[in-house]
Amino acid sequence: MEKIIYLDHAATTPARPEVVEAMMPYFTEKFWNPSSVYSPAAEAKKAVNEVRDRIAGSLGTQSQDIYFTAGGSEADNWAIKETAEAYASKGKHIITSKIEHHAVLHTCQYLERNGYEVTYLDVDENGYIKLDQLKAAIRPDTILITVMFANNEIGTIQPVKEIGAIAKEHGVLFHTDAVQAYGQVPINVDEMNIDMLSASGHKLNGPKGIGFMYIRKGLKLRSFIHGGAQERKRRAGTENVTGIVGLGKAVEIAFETMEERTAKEQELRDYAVRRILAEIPYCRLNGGRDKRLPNNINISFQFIEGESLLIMLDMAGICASSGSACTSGSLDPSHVLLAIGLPHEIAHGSLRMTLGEETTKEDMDFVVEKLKEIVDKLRKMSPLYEDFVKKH
Amino acid sequence: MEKIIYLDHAATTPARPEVVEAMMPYFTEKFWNPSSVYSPAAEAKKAVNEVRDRIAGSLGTQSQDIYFTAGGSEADNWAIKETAEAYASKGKHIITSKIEHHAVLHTCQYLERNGYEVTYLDVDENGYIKLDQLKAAIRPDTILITVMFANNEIGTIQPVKEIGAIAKEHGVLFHTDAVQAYGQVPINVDEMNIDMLSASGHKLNGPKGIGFMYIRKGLKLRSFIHGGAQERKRRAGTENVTGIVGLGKAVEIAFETMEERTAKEQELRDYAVRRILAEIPYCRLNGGRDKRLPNNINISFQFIEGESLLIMLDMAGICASSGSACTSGSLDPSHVLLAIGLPHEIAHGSLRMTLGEETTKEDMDFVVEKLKEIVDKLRKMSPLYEDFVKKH
Amino acid sequence: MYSEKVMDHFEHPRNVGEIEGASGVGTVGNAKCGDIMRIYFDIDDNQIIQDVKFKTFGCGAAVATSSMATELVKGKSVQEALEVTNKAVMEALDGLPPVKVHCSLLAEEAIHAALWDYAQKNGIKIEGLEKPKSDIGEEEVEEEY
Ligand SMILES: Cc1ncc(COP(=O)(O)O)c(C=O)c1O
Ligand SMILES: Cc1ncc(COP(=O)(O)O)c(C=O)c1O
Ligand code: FES
Ligand code: FES
Repeated sequence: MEKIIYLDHAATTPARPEVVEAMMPYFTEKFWNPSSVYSPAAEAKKAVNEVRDRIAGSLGTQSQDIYFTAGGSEADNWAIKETAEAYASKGKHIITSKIEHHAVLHTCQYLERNGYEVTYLDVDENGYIKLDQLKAAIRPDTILITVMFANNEIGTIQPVKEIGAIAKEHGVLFHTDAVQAYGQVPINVDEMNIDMLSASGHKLNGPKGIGFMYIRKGLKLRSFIHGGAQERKRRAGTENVTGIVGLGKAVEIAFETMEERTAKEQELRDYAVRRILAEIPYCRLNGGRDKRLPNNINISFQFIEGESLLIMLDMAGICASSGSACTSGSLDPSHVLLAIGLPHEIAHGSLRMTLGEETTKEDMDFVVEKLKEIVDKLRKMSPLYEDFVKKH
Repeated sequence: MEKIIYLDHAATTPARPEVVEAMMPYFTEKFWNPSSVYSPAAEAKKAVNEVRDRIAGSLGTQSQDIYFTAGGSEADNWAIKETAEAYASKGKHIITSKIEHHAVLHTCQYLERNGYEVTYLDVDENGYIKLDQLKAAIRPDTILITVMFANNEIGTIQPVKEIGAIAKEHGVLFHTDAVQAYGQVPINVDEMNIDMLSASGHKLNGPKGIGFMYIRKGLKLRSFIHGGAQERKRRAGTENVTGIVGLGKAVEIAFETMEERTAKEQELRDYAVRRILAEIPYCRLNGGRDKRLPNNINISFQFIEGESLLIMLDMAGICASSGSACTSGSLDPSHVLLAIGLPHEIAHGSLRMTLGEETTKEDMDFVVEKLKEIVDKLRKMSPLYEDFVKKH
Repeated sequence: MYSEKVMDHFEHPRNVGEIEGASGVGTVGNAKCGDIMRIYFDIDDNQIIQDVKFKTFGCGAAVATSSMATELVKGKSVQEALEVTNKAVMEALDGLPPVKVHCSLLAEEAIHAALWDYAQKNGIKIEGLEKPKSDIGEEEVEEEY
């Protein structure tokens, strides 16, 4: 097969060779259950705790606040459902935004079916929540604000520090889904007043099936998965040692290389966006301008439909997406694009391209050329474009 | 370091080299998100569904009834909590046994704190539940029977088929935690009338962090982890493709080798038990006699304490355990051993050894010799033994 | 996800375009996904479809079914064109994934709409043709938990 240009790093990333290498001994030799008492098992336990230390360090907190999960979705469910349960006596009101990932939105909807009230904050045309609206939404019975750090579709980075300050001032807990942001932008949970944070390994060149949650010391949060005494009795299940070790290696490299890597991605991102906007008529960039994930491009092409665009890109060896991967197959246009105010048919014709460190300028030049051809071809067969041309 | 004899396969098992080999391409080359639309991703999706087919086949059911989870604990939590929620309008009574794994027991206790009633069935001196007591416990508001297939500490295999028949007759759902049994003994969910079944990859020489739940078609069970549309909208989170592929390989081999492997383990098990009971005084075998996991030995040594025993075995390079790994660190004697009627101090002095396919007769001979020395040494320093000797 | 035939029709759609002064034009939208299709007919005095063109704003399945549908009706009589159901189109394409079945309705409905337009313009009645809805939906229930 011809070369593949993978521009869907927000969906998942390849594990780095170093990550796989670090995991290898723990599959077959050091396969021990970290909770076992015999001495060899101490090695597995040590490996797990070293990763815990590393992650804690990356967030400016202590090891004991890091709990391993099976991924971002589990962490989001845990944070939201167990905060709801633990603080129900204080109140049953939760604040979130309209552009959260489904792991947050569907969990909130689940709580709504169970007697909780949820306020879904609007976002402006670039996807930022409005701090005034947030403040106004806080009530005496508000127990949780859960707003994502960075959006997976349009890359918008929320004013997390300001949100944290507002939450703290009002004595409300603050959870942030940092699945897209962790490893891409610096995060300090203390400075930002973050009480809980979710992250997932496979988004930063780590393995799939592993993630973590940061829970600030002192929170009453109980287990979401009950059972054995693992993770300081807060998350049952035999530790996924290989996954944890792989995650640790991925975190190590992601933070070591962050500055250089994201600077390069950002440059390529801006270069490609400039070319697309200049060379393809009737398209717009979606998402934040200044505060935006370094690797995220999201562009709507008027008069054409997203799936057709993706298939044609695929035929050219280009992997991209139109929304989040986990909702592909669904026919609704992205709730994120609708929330930033795009009309239905424009939301339908949008393309997300998320770069990785291996992406080159040649890749992006090739992609832009292909995009020009494809958009042209699709417009030629679009009844919407026909109408538009006739009218103008 | 000297040779290690690993006799704790019930805690976890090494991944087979073939399992790791099968996983490798999915880390770095075929790392795709299975939900993505571009054509390369179809390979990841296909790999996931092939494993689903294989597991379904191993249980005598259809692929669409298999849902991947992060392990046995998640599956147990899902089955019990979501049955409770989905069938609450029918009733809020659940039946389980006193010797379940904590993933079941703590989940049941959680439900008790939330308005559900739970009956904990007794077991006889060998760990079998009593079918009469089960029948008598069923009430009009009983919605679920959850009884483990085989016990992780004493190896007792429950009369699952009979339990399934009783559940069916009374229109009650039946979940079984088969984490220890799957891959060790044949299971057919239809013949046994099992509605839900939990299993975990790392117990059958697969990777950690992956497991599955079988859910009979037509059950109203909803998601436990909400979010994306993965797993037919029932379990959110990017699929752990590598874990799933590894699990698939482990299942393939476990079922291919089941007969021969378990026959060999059983022979070694019986040989070691015979020797221990014959050569070490004041000890007893715990757990089922005929219906018992082929690789499980659980013996109580009177007058000595388990942790000391384990440490001395460890010094001799022998890895064993006294209860389940995930409760080690706890000071209470095993709830399982108390439930079969052992007095506190005898429960404390018990040893679990769980064999694997690599275990040899020489290993077991070595272990028996060491055990004789260690038990003797510990008894010599035991005040209980001193009292006993003086009295007799 | 798609069969080879679907991909072929998607990559090389037949009969894309417009017909100036067409005998009949139909545009329909799919309420379920917001996709749109337009079909043009050139129909002769014997009610034979001499030429057909389409434009589609829609997914791969919508494009491929549009393309296949135009092939199936070209050269046919108006009455025969009416028999070209979404099922026939799907079969000709070697099937569609279950979530994409509704896309094939777009083509069927667009044909009906164009025929209706033709009948209206010429003041004739086509046996078995009812006034098409501008927005089509369908009652297919998805499995939900
Ligand atoms: C009977 C039983 N159930 C559940 C579990 C939990 O499985 P996991 O640790 O994979 O979550 C275990 C093992 O730890 C077990 O032995
Ligand atoms: C913002 C965000 N939150 C949560 C998730 C869920 O993470 P996972 O698929 O690892 O469970 C994702 C990615 O899928 C995401 O992008
Ligand atoms: S004396 Fe140490 S656990 Fe009892
Ligand atoms: S999804 Fe709209 S026509 Fe296929």
